[in-house]
Amino acid sequence: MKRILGAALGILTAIGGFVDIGDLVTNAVVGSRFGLSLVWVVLLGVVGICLFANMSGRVAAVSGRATFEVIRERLGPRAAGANLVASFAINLLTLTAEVGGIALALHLVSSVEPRLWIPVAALAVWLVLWRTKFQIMENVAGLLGLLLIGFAVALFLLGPDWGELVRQVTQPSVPQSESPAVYWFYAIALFGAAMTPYEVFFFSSGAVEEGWKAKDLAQNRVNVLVGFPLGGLLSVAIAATAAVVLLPAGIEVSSLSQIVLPVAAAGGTLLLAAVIIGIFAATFGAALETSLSSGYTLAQFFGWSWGKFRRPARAARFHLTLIVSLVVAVAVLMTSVDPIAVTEMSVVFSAVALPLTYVPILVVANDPEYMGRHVNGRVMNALGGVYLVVIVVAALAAIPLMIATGAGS
Amino acid sequence: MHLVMSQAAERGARVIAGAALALAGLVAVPSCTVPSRQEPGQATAAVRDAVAQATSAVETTRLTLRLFDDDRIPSTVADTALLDQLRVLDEASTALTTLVPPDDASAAHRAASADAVDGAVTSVVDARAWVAREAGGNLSADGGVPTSYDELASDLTDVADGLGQAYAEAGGQ
Amino acid sequence: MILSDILDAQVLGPDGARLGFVVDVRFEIEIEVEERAVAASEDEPEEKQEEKPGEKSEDVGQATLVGLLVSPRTGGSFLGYERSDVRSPWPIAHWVRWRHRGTFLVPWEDVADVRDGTVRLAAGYRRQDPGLP
Amino acid sequence: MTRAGRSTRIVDARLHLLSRQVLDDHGEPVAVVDDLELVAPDASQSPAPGSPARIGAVLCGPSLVTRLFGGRPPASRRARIEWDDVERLGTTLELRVRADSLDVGWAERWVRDRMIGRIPGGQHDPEASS
Repeated sequence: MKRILGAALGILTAIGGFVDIGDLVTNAVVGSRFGLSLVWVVLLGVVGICLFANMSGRVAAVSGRATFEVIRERLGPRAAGANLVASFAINLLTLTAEVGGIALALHLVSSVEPRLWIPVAALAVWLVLWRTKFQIMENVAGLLGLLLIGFAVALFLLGPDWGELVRQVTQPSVPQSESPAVYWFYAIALFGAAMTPYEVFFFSSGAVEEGWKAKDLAQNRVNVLVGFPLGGLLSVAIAATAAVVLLPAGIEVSSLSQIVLPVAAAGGTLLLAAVIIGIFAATFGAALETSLSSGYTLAQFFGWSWGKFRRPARAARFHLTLIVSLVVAVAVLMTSVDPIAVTEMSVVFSAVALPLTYVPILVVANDPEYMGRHVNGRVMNALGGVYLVVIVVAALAAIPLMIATGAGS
Repeated sequence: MHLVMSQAAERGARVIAGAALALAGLVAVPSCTVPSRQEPGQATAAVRDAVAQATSAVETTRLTLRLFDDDRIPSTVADTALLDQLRVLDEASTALTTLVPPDDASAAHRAASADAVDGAVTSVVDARAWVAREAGGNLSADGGVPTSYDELASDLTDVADGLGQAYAEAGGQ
Repeated sequence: MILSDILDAQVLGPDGARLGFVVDVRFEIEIEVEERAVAASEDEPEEKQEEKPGEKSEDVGQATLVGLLVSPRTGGSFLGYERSDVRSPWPIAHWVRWRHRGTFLVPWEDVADVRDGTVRLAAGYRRQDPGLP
Repeated sequence: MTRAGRSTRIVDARLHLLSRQVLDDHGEPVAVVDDLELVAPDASQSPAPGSPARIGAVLCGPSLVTRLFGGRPPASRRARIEWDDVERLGTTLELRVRADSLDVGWAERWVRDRMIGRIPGGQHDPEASS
């Protein structure tokens, strides 16, 4: 239990990356259209985010510098500014989606129109940001988010043809009903979701919030190795339940209400309730993660005082950023935009943000001025280099594929 | 990447402008509704897409009703799921009504498909009313609401068959 | 004068020849160091081999302008590789270094004029090794 | 047991100073080094090219705008931190004074006094046990 609590930062970070509202639906869409033939992308993404989150956490623990400070320092004001614009846009789009997602989850259990829940959800998020201690926030949101494990339980209860599922995972192919361009669009969307930059912003800043030092590097490893694989597992479980129940029925997922149907079919009301609480906690956690990330990136770029561990008045501009972000999110949602469609836009900004985020992390993790004797080893650098290539290719391919496929429709 | 700082001011501005342009382009990309298409083959493909969407909605409705009848989902979840399907059907129906058929064949496909989708809308509306009544609403048989799950289920089977037929006529398998 | 008047400026030789761009500006900073004995009980024994920030109290004094780093190719640099001995990750380090081959240090005394984004060097200016000690 | 000594360190502005975080004496972030002001040794005037010069102040805030988009801020509008206030130089610049005593802290103070500090709970310490 203590181990799990110690990994709460990693778990919450991963939940925001892998199973936030946009990804909950994307995972189910992928499962209902492609079966498990895209699981390899999730694995690729899990390894990549483990690698770079580990580096960013290590830099934060050893030098006390969070990721966007490092980006600003290494890239200078212009390139870092471009990254800030793109990352901030991703944060804001995702935050908007999450606040809408909380409302959608509440709609499932109450039948009260989501629009009425939106201001309530935003206010609740703000109150947590304003009052709650960082550790309590991450423990509650992280642990309740783990109820999404219900999807994995549902998969076992459904008793699928395991041989067939394994075959889909190990011998991936594009289903006949889908075009390769759409397949690759979803591959990049899944990879981008796994590697989304706000995860490292949140993770490294969280390490500073928790006051990690060089002696806490073991804790960094536990967080990374528990959190992100767990996030990947949840993501695959969601896709698998959709593949087993919805794909054969000819159902294409377009809304949150559809993704819980396989769970109800497998485990009835009790499992359904657990999963809905999990969805609520995951979207709430992702809303916390993205709103904090928007504060962290802006404050770290401009050198403002930041952090939830400070009294709000001692990090005034940081807290003002959080408030403004939430207000903007609510305002956007009030135009009746579909919160889930909003997250698809963020793929475009990833093209700028991904390379400009991960290159500085890799470079600083090698700098003895920051890291002392904790610089990267050879294996880490070799893997990091390979992933940089993958990231750049994915980032460059994202926009053309998105336009060519009409965002996967 | 931004390692070269000589023309950096220019480049930084270009990167930011590029991001803004990308956003503008993205907003212009239509969402997943089916646009009206002009070529005969494309028009028929658009009809197929809309019918596939409607089929997915009807199948979701069948699954939802079955789960509700088995007491596996509460009425709130069933109601939300059905409401979401009405939205999907609305999209499909809009795609069909805004389509300008370029020839007689695609016009016939469109008319048949539009009828099938209309039938689907009626069934899902009925299903929602039935869920509301089962959950303790004030609707009676006089409101024209089907009284039993079996009646609804066979209704939906007919609708699904109709859609399947429209899909096949429009060249789908 | 502010630093950005010099940084990224074009560098001309005494005869008006284009020599490159100012990629960085070097300073010499006086440091007064006061080292205290470290308490014997450290939480990690290996930590003692390292310089620990808390053990030393430094006092930064005057920062004197030493010279300009001029690169013939590009107006800038970065990521902290050039002039340091960090060699990893290899591809990035190698690429940045390759971009900056031919960089030299010009002592500030050898600068004749600074105006409108151009630095003109005095006759008989010196080219020195750009490496950081 | 203490040992005192004097030494010098060579630093390159772009590598070691620019875009580094500035912290006050309590470790609270104040600003980022956006530019440096150069002065003649007697600090009274701008140095002539080729004649001795030193860093007079760290510039923040408005200097970022001009570094991004060109131009230069008028001397009166520069947000300055005196070089004499800098105590330590590492991956950050540490000052020997409090953020609240600096002119560059005005924006933070303005937001604190006019907005964040006025919201109930703005002075609440989140790390307190309650």
